[in-house]
Amino acid sequence: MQKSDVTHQYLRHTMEFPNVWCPGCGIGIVLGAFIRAVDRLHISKDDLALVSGIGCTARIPAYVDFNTLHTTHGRPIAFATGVKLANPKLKVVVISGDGDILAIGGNHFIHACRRNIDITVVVVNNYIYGMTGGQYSPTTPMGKRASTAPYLTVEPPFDTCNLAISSGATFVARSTVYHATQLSSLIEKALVKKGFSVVEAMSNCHTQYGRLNREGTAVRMIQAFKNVAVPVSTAAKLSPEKLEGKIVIGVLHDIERPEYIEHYQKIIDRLQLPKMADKEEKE
Amino acid sequence: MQKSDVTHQYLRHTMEFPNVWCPGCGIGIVLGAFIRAVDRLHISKDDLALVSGIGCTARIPAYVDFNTLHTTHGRPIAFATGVKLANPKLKVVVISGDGDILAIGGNHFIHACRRNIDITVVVVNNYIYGMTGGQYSPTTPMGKRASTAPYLTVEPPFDTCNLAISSGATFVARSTVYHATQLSSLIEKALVKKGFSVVEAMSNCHTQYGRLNREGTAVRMIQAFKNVAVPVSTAAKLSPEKLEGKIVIGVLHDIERPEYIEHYQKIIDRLQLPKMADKEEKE
Amino acid sequence: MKKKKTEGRYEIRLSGSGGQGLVLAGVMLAEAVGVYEGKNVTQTQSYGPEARGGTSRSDLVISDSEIYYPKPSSLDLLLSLTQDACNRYYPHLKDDGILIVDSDIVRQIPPVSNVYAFPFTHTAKEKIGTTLVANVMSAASIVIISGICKTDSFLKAVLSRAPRGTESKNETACKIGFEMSRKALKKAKG
Amino acid sequence: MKKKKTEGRYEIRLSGSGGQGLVLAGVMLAEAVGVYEGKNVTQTQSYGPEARGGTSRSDLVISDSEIYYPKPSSLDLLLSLTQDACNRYYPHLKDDGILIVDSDIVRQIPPVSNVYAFPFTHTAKEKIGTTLVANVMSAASIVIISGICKTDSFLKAVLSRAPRGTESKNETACKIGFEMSRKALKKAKG
Amino acid sequence: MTDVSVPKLIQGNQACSYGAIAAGCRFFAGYPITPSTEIAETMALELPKYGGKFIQMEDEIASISAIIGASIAGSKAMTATSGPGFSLMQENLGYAYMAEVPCVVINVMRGGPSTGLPTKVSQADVMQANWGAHGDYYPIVLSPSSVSECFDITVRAFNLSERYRCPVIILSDEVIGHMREMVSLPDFSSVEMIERQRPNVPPEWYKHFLITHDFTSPMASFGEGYRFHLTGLTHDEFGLPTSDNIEIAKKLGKLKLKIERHLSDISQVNTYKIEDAHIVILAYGSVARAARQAVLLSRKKRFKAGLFQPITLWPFPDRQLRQISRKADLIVVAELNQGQIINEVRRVCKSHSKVVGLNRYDGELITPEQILEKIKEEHR
Amino acid sequence: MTDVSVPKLIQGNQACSYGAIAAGCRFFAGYPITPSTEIAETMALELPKYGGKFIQMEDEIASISAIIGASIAGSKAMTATSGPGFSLMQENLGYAYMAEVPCVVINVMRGGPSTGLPTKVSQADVMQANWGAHGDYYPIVLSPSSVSECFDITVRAFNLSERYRCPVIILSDEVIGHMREMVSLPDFSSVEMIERQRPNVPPEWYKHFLITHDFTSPMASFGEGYRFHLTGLTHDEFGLPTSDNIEIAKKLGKLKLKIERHLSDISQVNTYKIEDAHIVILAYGSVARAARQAVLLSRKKRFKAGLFQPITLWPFPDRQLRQISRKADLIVVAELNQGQIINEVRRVCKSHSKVVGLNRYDGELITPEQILEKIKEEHR
Amino acid sequence: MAEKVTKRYKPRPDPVVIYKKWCKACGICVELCPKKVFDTDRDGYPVVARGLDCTQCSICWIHCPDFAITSKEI
Amino acid sequence: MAEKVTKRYKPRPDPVVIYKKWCKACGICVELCPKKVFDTDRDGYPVVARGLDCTQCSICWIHCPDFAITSKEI
Ligand SMILES: Cc1ncc(C[n+]2csc(CCOP(=O)(O)OP(=O)(O)O)c2C)c(N)n1
Ligand SMILES: Cc1ncc(C[n+]2csc(CCOP(=O)(O)OP(=O)(O)O)c2C)c(N)n1
Ligand code: SF4
Ligand code: SF4
Ligand code: SF4
Ligand code: SF4
Ligand code: SF4
Ligand code: SF4
Ligand SMILES: [Mg+2]
Ligand SMILES: [Mg+2]
Repeated sequence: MQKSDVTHQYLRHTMEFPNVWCPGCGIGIVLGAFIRAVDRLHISKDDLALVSGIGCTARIPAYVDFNTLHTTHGRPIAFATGVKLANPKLKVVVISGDGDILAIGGNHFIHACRRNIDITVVVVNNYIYGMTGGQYSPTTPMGKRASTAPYLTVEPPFDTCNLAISSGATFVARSTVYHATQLSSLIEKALVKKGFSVVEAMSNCHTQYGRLNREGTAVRMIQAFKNVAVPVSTAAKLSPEKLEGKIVIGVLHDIERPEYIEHYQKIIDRLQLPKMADKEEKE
Repeated sequence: MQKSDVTHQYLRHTMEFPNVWCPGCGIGIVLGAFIRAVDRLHISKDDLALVSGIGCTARIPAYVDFNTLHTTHGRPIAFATGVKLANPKLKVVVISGDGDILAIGGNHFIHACRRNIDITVVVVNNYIYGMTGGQYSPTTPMGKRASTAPYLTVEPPFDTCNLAISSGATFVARSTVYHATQLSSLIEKALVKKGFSVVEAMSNCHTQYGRLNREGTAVRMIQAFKNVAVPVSTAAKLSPEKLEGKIVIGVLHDIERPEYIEHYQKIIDRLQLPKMADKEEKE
Repeated sequence: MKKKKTEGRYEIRLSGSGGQGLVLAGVMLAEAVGVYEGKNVTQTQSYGPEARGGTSRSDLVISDSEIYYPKPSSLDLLLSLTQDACNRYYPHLKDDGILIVDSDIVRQIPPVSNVYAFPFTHTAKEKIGTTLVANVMSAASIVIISGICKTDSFLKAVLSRAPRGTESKNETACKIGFEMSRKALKKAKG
Repeated sequence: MKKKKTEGRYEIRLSGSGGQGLVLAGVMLAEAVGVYEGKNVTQTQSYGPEARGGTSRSDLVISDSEIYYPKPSSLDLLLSLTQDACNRYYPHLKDDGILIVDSDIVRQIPPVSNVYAFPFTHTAKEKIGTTLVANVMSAASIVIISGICKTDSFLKAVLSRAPRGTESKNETACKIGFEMSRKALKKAKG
Repeated sequence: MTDVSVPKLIQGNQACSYGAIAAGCRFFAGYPITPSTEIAETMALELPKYGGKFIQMEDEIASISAIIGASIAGSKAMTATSGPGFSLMQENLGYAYMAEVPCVVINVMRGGPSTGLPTKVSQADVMQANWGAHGDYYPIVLSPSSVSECFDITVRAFNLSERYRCPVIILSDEVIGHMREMVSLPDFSSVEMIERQRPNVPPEWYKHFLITHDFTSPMASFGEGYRFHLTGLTHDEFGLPTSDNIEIAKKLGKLKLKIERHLSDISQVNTYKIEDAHIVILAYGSVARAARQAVLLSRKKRFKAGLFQPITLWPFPDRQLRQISRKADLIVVAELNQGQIINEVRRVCKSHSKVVGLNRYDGELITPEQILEKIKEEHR
Repeated sequence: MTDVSVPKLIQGNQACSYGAIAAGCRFFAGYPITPSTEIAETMALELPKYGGKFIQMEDEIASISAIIGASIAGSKAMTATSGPGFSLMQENLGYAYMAEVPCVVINVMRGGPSTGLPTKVSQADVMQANWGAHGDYYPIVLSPSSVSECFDITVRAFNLSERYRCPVIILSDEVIGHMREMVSLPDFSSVEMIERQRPNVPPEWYKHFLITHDFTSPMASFGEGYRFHLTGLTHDEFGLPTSDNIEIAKKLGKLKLKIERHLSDISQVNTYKIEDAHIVILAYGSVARAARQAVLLSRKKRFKAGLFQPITLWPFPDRQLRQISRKADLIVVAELNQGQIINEVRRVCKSHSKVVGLNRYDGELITPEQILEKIKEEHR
Repeated sequence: MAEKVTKRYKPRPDPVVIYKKWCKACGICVELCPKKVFDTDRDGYPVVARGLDCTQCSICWIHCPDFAITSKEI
Repeated sequence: MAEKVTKRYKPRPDPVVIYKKWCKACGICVELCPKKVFDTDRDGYPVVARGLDCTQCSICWIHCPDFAITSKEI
């Protein structure tokens, strides 16, 4: 068991605290889970780049003392791709919201999954656009209220993890802010994975989604995750009907595929071989 | 068996023929298959809107006498969504290339699949950006040559159909230009389907992809489809290894889910009910 | 409306922190003077990049004639529900401007001549069971102390804008606000 | 280079349809005069929205001094491998400009004074087995007829630019092109 | 249905939505962004009541694409966004100019560049509104300065858009969009509506891009029996792609001429005490409110100031400004940016007047007092 | 490795690629589009030879995002596109201005608006290059007119970009990009390279946006031990988000000042026979080639013409033009658009010269003869 | 003339007709016809050589990318 | 003062400490603590009420979204 204060060693104390998030917002829990994972892996702060888009979740990087990059809405994975390719020694992590990664950023998400670049993406899924005030997102379930769905949503949601898997991600996992310890260990696994890894962190936005759908306080929403979560192993035994409305948690997918940069590096090495031979001759 | 000249009844004879495509390009075969499907269904020309993006494939609409819309690169599905919502009586079809629909247009594709709007999308997959001269596309297989992959591609491709299925499309099928009759009947099925339907049409770009990868003439490339195609029924019995490099053809997915516009229309009807009641009272 | 105005303008700022419902309170005041009393009014607001947390403010300009510049330039009345907000905005008060604060929260009262302090938050909590209606209570006290509109108009505005289900709590808050302010006003004048 | 030039410029257009390899042929000519003979040269091209099909053209401006305007204004030499291209561009020829056409394809020869017609395509097909080298053959005839560069320079350029595996076919095409043009030139002059 | 009988206290953003519906808008596609989101939210709430449709798309590119599609299928359509989203829309906005598709785009300006100041006011997208997309095109851009103007200008935007078959941009700003004021909305059925001109020829004679005497072509919709082709490629009068020089020049020239030849219809300028003014304050949007007040303040201090407020920002009202500037010694261009429209003023007003900028770009509105200060400083 | 010892016949687009590599570019992310694609293709071929990386992204938005990311991680990075792609890049280009990230973006202009004329030349993105993104920012835009200039200007673009920590845009055009000319490339190791200024303080004192005497802050890269924050929100000198008025004004002001205070370094103008010219032809890019020829033609007809060719299009060379225009009776602004840069010329040249536009927008290059005709027509 | 199709005696009209103006001589019909009905002329254009063998199976026109084949049912 | 925590006699330091400046009184720790270690003050802030019961299970600080809980191992 780690000491609580380990997180404080990673916070950027030049930022104003308390943080911007609403009291009880799960984003802070995800951040804690992430920091603890990094700490367990002894990744140096200098060697980690944390990239986000725009949204409540995307405010995370400003609070932590890594190389942090708060980009534009939907584009963190594309920025992260550049960061990683330019400096492959960096551990590159994207943390952003469901709207950011899956709505406007959906294309970068599926293509990064496909390329299998060694980046970890944590999607904080709170079923809503929190920052802009509760509009429905691509993960909002059918029949829910949102500020742009006054007559309840008519769009079916994505299953983030399925989308990641069928697009080519090599590690895909899910947990919730209630299961913060598991969440942290899944993030840890994702960080260790060589390849494109995705962790979906289910979180509460009681201020917007919860308020509009009468799901109660932060505490109530967080506790609700306890009841709807089903571990992968159990889920495997349940019928699709029984799984309706459930959240399957754990490692959903973990395969090996060649990583993009390693592959590309081989081309570079091959092309540079003659040059090096040249040099050797001369010396 | 339909007469050959049925296609001529749908061509826009004010356009200059022969068409722009390279001799032997499969795009023309896809167009023929599409026209024949429309003809069999007796859809009136006035009731069909055909939308495309940019690319060789996307030149299709100009040649046919429907309501035709040649949009910007990657956006045909988004345009089509507006067309369909504004006039649900129109049968709305998108035909465009793999680059258009899956590279720059990938996000619109997955979101339209998710929403399940009653639109049919025909993706002409020739493994390459034909129009711009042979750059690799998100469907180019690994280890192939392209004008932007002089050292062979290092990116794994999407499986268009898998992506469509996991994003929520309700009808997904695939065929090749060699199997033009089947292709036509799959397009027909897609047109009939109420919901978002996707047909992937595998086609030859011998001018770019074929030339760069020494796959020979149009005829050779078209005939090659005969050998790599495996019907769904057969594929079900084959191991993943055996399916490596094969193209599974036929209907891959066909489920029922509520269609977006019907759903939305219910809201409109509900809200307008009181108004109508009002009127009745007054009259 | 009191006669202390700049070119027929009466300028009010409701300030505090995000989540205290001050924008809504401002809108209710604006609706009271605008919709129910036919005056010209502009209501504007200002918040940080995050809608939650941080200081928040809601501004009103009220006038019998057309309002050009829609933001206050020097305040006739400032309501502050946090010390931060109070510190930040009291310099914007006119010389004879009125300051209303939550007496439990704003402990350091700045050196202005016209100050009213009421325990809005605790009264709301104790008498109505929720701090959520402190905004309406404080707005009610603005109505009394500034005289910008009739209590009736304000009540109507409150009822029309209150989230469904909270009407009666808000009405109570309103009445308590009227009451406590009337007393204070009498005392001040007396 | 012949002396028929505008301010030291010699302007050539290779025209035909997309896919005939005229851009490449133009580049080979440009490389011959530029890289191997040190002259100033600009090579430009023009095609329709589709790179395939439609008329295609490749333009050269050659000069001993610096080239400002990089496109031809009036042609010293026009090569046309299709009737369409010929019809379209012959009016751009100077009064004493030279027209070279594929005799099997361009059947209606426009009324210009200096015309050479060679059966490039069919010769290529018959003697080399592929029409793909007709472009080089016709460019070779430009070399001879215009005298813009030595045959050697052109041969070098052809070999350096020809797609791998096609070198010898192109060399043959080149030589046939030189040959047929020399004959014609002699005839014309004689 | 919105009860329009009583005066209401509403936000500028809401007024834009009501204006749109009153003008006949029946399709809205958008993507939320501060400070424009209330427009989408109001449309989501109101449109289905009128049989219209609201859809939240996956991004701003999809949003503008969808409204263009809807307009082609015969709906009056709108989207609303702010700076970052407006930047993303540029490519397809360009499509709408090229394919001559009527639609309305609202940009509620916030601080930039980039994410900038999402909740604060700015006017730094003014030049972008004219030049943001590649290629030559000639936008109509309108700028409201009050809640009731939001309603009126949105109606006008739809009317101009239908009249000239082109997108019309409304440049609102955070102050105007979020401000609440009292407005009396007219009965929607009494609002003057211009509809796109319909073809009066049979389908076989129809040219979707017919060059007419006023350069605006009658427009059929998909599904009406006129089967035409639309493309973003240069095209002939039928809409079919062409690379013929003359056709291209005709087409592109038309885009300019249809606007240029109707300046008097399109251009709208408000003035305030301008008749005898030697000092002209040029301001638009929320700043025009401060400027009006500044005119009064200045006149108290015996500066003969007046306000020149372009409602139509683009095409820029060259003629009107030139006329007024002749009498002006000093022109103060007050903007919430580091100097954008002032370049137009400098272009138009040759040597006869002194042109100075008053620029604020910290997220706050320029105050009347600042304008007065500037006048004091600069007036010789 | 490219053998640079012998003169080569290469395209402008290829020359841009070689220039980039010579200047130290080691990352390219792009998406193909005519007529810029050869740049990507050349980079794909050459970069890995130099240990650099090429990636074809899923679209132009991803491309510009990736190069910004790469630059932040310490690479010199570039992308190349044409009109439609350039429009799509605007939002994130704005991010690079705001976050002060060096990078180079090439737009090889083709005919617009929209898909327009993909294979034909145009200069209609000139205003967009200055104003395409939302918010106030101050771009440096360079325009080559020959293949060898493509090389030199790309080197210069990287140097300016590193020097001023901002994106630099190269506006090439279809003629220049596709044209082949003879060039002698210099030995890449001899090319003058400016590197971004590195911090010379320990990490704990480091401010990523330090306001220095010349307004350009030293820049550390990710992974070097300086752990800083970057955001597109308004930010303080540390890079942390702020909504403090004064900090914002300082930050945004800095973006302007770092360019404005270094105009003499940034601005570059070529002239030809301008000393005694009474007639000035103002032209840039491919048109400058026609203009040079037109100067000769005109002088033969006894018109004393000269060429004013801005290499740096933005910031516009006000000072240089104003000076030259004093002696000019007539200024002919020749552009492949319906009139863009001419507005700047009008702004700068008050009443002293007659300013006329020569505009062509049908996909073909303006000819020297057309310019001469215009001079004959307009010269009083 | 480029069209040098050998004229043969024809007892009845060809079962399929190639519209040469649209045909691009891609050879698809020639290769795919199961009855080997076509030969090619020296420019590569298909020529109906064994019309009697045609079964009207439709393969050629369904695969012609240029709509250059029409059938005459006989 | 707003911090009106009832002072009790404490034999040893609290096993967990709430940093009130960062705490937003969300109540998560209060609800999730399996040992019911916390009470809330009248402003809703958590107060260590039954410190002796704490097992250092870490649930509270792992779930505190505001990093407002530190533990003193005892
Ligand atoms: C291009 C662009 N479009 C829209 C926005 C407005 N915007 C900011 S955050 C956001 C949604 C955030 O939702 P999500 O990613 O789920 O994050 P959350 O706030 O829920 O954590 C939107 C639409 C923007 N900043 N930029
Ligand atoms: C925004 C934008 N980016 C890039 C292009 C250039 N472009 C035109 S077509 C095309 C790719 C076409 O590939 P695909 O969709 O596979 O069609 P194909 O030509 O293979 O049928 C590209 C990249 C463009 N027109 N617009
Ligand atoms: S709005 Fe929702 S997501 Fe954003 S901070 Fe509040 S609770 Fe969290
Ligand atoms: S380039 Fe390829 S896809 Fe395009 S027309 Fe030619 S063969 Fe077809
Ligand atoms: S219809 Fe069948 S048999 Fe007849 S020519 Fe065509 S492919 Fe051959
Ligand atoms: S398939 Fe069509 S285009 Fe090809 S050769 Fe046959 S008739 Fe001609
Ligand atoms: S560590 Fe566990 S037992 Fe102790 S206070 Fe926290 S949650 Fe309760
Ligand atoms: S979880 Fe943290 S923020 Fe919430 S009440 Fe407990 S200590 Fe305070
Ligand atoms: Mg969210
Ligand atoms: Mg393709």
